[in-house]
Amino acid sequence: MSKPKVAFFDFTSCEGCQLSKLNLEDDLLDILELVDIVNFREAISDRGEDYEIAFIEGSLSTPHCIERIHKIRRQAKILVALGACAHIGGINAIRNKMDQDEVRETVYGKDKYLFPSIKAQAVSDVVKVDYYVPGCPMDNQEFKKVLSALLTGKIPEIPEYSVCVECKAKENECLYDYGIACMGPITRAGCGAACPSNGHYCYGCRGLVPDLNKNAAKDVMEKYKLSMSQIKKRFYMFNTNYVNMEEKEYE
Amino acid sequence: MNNLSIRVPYVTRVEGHGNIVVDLKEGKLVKSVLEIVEPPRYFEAMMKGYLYTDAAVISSRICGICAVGHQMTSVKATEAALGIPVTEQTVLLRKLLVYGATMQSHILHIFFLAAPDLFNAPSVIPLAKTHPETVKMALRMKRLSNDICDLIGGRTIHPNRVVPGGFTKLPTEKELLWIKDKLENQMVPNAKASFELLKSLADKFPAFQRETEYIGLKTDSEYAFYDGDISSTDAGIIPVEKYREVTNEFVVPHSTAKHARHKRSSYAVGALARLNNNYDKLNPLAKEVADALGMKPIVKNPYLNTVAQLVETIHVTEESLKLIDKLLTDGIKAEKPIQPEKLREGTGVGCTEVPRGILFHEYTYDNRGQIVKANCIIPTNQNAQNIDDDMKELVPWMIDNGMNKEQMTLALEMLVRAYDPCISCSVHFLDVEFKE
Amino acid sequence: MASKALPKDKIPQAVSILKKQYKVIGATPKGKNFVFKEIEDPNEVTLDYNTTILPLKKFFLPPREVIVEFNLQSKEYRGEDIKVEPKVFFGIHNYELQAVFRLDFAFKNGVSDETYLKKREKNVFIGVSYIPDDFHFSESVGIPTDLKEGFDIFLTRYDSHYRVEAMTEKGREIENAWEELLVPCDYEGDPVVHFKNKLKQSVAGIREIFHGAYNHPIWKETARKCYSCGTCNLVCPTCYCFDVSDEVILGTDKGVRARRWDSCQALVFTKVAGGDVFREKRYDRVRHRMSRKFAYIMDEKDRPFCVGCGRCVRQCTADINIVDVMNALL
Amino acid sequence: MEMKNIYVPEVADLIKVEKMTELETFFEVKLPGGRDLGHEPGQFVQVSVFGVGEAPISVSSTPLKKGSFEMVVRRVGNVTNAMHRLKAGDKLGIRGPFGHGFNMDEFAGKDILVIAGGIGLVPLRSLINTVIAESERKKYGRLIILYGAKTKEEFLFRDELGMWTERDDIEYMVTVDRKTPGWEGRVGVITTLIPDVKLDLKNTLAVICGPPVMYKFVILSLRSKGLKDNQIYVSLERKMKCGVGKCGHCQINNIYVCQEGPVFNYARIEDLKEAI
Ligand SMILES: Cc1cc2nc3c(=O)[nH]c(=O)nc-3n(C[C@H](O)[C@H](O)[C@H](O)COP(=O)(O)OP(=O)(O)OC[C@H]3O[C@@H](n4cnc5c(N)ncnc54)[C@H](O)[C@@H]3O)c2cc1C
Ligand code: SF4
Ligand code: SF4
Ligand code: SF4
Repeated sequence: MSKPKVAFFDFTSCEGCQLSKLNLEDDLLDILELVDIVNFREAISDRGEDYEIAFIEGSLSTPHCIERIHKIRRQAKILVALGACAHIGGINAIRNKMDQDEVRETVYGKDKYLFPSIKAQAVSDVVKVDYYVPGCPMDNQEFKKVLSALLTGKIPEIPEYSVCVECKAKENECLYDYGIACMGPITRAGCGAACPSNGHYCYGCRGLVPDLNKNAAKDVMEKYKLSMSQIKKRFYMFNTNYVNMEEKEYE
Repeated sequence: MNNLSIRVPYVTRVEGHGNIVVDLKEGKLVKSVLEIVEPPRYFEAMMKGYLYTDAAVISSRICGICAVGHQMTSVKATEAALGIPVTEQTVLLRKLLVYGATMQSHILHIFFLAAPDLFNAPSVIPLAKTHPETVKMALRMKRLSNDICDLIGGRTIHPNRVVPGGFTKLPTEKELLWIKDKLENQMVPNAKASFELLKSLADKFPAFQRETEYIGLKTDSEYAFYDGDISSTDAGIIPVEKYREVTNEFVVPHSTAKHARHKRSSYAVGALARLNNNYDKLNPLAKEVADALGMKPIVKNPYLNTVAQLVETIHVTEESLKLIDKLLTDGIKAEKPIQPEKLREGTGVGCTEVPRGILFHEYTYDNRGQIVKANCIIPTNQNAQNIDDDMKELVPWMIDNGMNKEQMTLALEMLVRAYDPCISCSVHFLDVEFKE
Repeated sequence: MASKALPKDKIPQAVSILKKQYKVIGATPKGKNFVFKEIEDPNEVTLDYNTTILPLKKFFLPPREVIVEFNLQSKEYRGEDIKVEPKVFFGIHNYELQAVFRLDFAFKNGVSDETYLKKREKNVFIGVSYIPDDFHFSESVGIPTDLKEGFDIFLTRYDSHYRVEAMTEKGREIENAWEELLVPCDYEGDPVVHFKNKLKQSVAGIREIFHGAYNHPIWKETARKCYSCGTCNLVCPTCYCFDVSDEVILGTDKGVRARRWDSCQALVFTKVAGGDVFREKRYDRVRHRMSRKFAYIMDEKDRPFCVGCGRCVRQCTADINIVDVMNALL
Repeated sequence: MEMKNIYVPEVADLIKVEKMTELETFFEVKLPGGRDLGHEPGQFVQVSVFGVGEAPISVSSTPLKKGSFEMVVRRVGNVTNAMHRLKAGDKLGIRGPFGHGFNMDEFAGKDILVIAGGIGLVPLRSLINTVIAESERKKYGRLIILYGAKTKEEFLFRDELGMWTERDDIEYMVTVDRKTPGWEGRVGVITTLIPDVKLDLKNTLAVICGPPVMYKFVILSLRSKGLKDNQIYVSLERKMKCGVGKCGHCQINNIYVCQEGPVFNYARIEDLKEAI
């Protein structure tokens, strides 16, 4: 069997996901045995266009990004979104829910009208995405799992339960015990509760659980002394495109 | 050579998107720039309204490669603004984290981004076949530096233990001992081997030189990374709070990243700039290596930034060992992050040497601990004009040295890579419209 | 035989003696909380704790556990070799052991699960009495604080001593090994304790009440507060549902089939390939969890699968209290 | 005491693989040494594909068939996709048989009404082929089969369907949800077949298997015909991870489908709110 040709493309992002792959030191050489990397701008100079699997990082935030992603989608048989920016828009999307005029003014001052900008979008907002490796940064162990699933013809699965499940399994002390509001209860697991395990509240970088109970989450966070405006900010930090805190939800 | 046009779209093996554009018409250089075409990021606007506890979480995402540096600078700015003290142990651990991050970034750059040029390879992948031992060694060194970041910062990319006032979780003494053992028995010998390797390849770096101003942090006690004053090879010492007098950011039409200038038309930051300012504070082995590689200040060849990175890698290895000894002698104390006594309005500047150079964050907070204003000045912005200025002299120099177009293109790419530019960082703030 | 007592300051020594023969597992502090772990330093064990974050089930049904190994090349499936070492569980509250018995029942009933049951061999339990906190409600589910069923030795707490009662052969052996630490006991009877968290009535008839309460409004009311994080399942000493998945080790022919604690509160729990979800509404899931404890599964003595440890109450960030929910039904 | 790890599959040989429709493939499996599976109609096995996972699959052949057993699998997810890539000669893992199938003694002397929707025919085929076997046929009364599929392209076991039409000891009716070219027969959901069936109400047992939505309507219509709840058997599908009553996924109220089911007498589960 010939090695599948894979390509990595990065859009608007911090490139942490690129680095995350390079941080797979122990497995890097094994991976190179299994796939043929034809395009990976950060690490290699070759630029092949005959890839089968395209890994996309970063959110789409300029008209040029949109053009480029369509082109990639036409070529790729399988398209995988890597990391929060590509998966859900991520941190780049914070500005989407802000007053766009104000955003531009902060940046351009009086020249703000010169620069029309488009909202930061997840890849799936523009083209069909086959699979995801969520997270900011994406977890390279999960990337490895997804890659190995693709290579063995499996559908890579990502958890649909909450970060608390993994956090409890690790027997961490819950941050709520210390009065710290954590997004773990409503965030999709898969990172092994990376942040709470290190004593930091989860900020929801893997996206929200599929059946979000927004009102319950809001009530709990309010009890833990976050103001309503800060609760919104928390939700919008990574998940702007996927939750609207302006409206109430009924079951 | 009278007419020449060089275009390198999306320079590879650098972090972020940049194009090299060189146009020579009738013997006259009409254009020689690094176009920075990374999409805009808008961080300063996005941070507005966020709580002081969130500032480092967000600003870390300016750059995944320099995440440790951004977090460090961010928490320092917040601490300065809100008057949050930190303990000695916190400072020691933060330094250790900064050193781990410096090692990992430098190793990545030296072996994975820069070395392929020295071996005439398009990437590290073929090197894995032709020079397996070297690649494996580099992977081991990188793994170890990542492990340091993991054990101190929680993870390497976007660490999750660094908060204003301290760390949310501390390494154990056992973990520190493990790091110590690995640094002594693995990193030091591997770094020495890397030195031999680089020495044997030294003639592959173009012998180009250009005078410029070198800016970096400086302190009396050590080779400055975590703390200090701004130091310039042209102008001496400037306090960090006055950073705007140094950076003077300005806009150029070919770049989504702002440029900067101080005393001259441009200045340089990064490993070479630090070395030029801190040479006398190098640890013994690092100094030995620096001398053997001819890295005595002031080194004016920009290509040697890569060599300066190796010197620094060795220096921070030695420095980390000292830190660990101190931490182990004192014993790890179970400290929780220090909370601000009372939220108050305030402005603070944080400054750290990150692998690519000096980094500034400045925040203004309201009395509820929410960000009113943020400003981040990134090393690559500060280097951008210097790269353009280098290119302007490099092109005629290359023509004089009888290089062909192919050689010239490679030398230009190598120049850009030598700066180890971090382009996604540099466009955290959009200045001009994205252009093809 | 007059009863003996173990002075509180002799606890570390008592543990040291146990460690000569056994792996000792006991509660130790973790921040503000407690966890069960293998005791390395006899001084780290405590008998003064409310509950641990996770119950004892983690030793018999670990959060993630390989159940089968396979090889793609040789086309083999093999069971994991389970080594059993003698273990003493030191300073265990009675509801905790009762929960282990419920799990034993679940893993023996019908088909016997060797992977679980193997780890239940060679276990010795040393109980300790406790003072209920705001969350415990064991008494309400038929586990009064003086229930000593199943322990090899039981330590009853007094001001400066623990009264030692050996109840099995193993227990007597340990009591003998402690001989030189023990002093004559002046204390008689069990201290009276009060539970703040209480069911309105005994569990006896609760099953029937449940059957009539399928459409009770409390389910929807509770579901409005619950965000299905699953914490209550994970920390419950009698929740044992698990998910199973296969993982191939990249670049090799080897792989494992592992099981992992699952939560019936998550939407995916009943989701099948076609997309059908059999408990789609959050209130269906809330009702399922509580019904499972009190009405759906009972052990051989018809006792409920809730032991009143209060973990799900303490650790629910949404402050859902199963006792309040039950009381609304009663 | 020697205990057996109940999760370890036995490695078996695939001796025949045949594509049946766009989505369904037929598999014939031989256990080591040609040992019989020893199942009753309606039971299922847990099938493992190396490196992929495990899924519950009904046994589709009659226990009377010796030396091997048969399955039909619809491609919907990881394990089932992977099964579709297997060829005769490949190996797979088998655990089981599990659960409770049809107690054939109860069916003795009775008229049997089989109602199958789509892939629901797969487990019922085991029952049908047991009833119509030469040695067995006279033990049972009438055999009425109602079969519904989305379109005629989705019919399973076409050879056998043809044979059912021909045999006069089988009353066979079939319908499709949607007419496609070449279909001359009935169009409509499966419940539309029921009014035409004449039943000896006292002596009939009905069995139902199909997609989750089907049960409610079929049961209503059987009841309105006069069948009692205890004369109706259903075979239910739920998510399953272990097959041995531990993992909790298949629980319907207080019962485990993998233990008490998948075949249930409807009277038994009628008051289980989550069942149908
Ligand atoms: C008793 C019983 C008998 C069955 N008989 C057949 C049959 O004869 N032919 C056939 O094609 N299908 C049958 N199914 C359905 C079949 O089990 C699922 O289609 C299959 O599990 C999907 O697995 P997958 O890995 O391909 O899909 P995925 O979506 O990847 O499933 C992942 C896991 O979820 C569980 N799961 C998902 N869907 C189902 C489901 N519908 N039922 C039970 N567990 C599920 C399984 O444990 C599976 O391994 C039966 C199901 C049950 C419960
Ligand atoms: S710390 Fe966060 S993720 Fe962990 S249990 Fe608490 S709420 Fe859940
Ligand atoms: S704990 Fe939360 S924020 Fe941290 S990596 Fe996991 S999902 Fe992201
Ligand atoms: S712990 Fe509380 S919020 Fe979480 S699932 Fe259980 S009841 Fe709901």
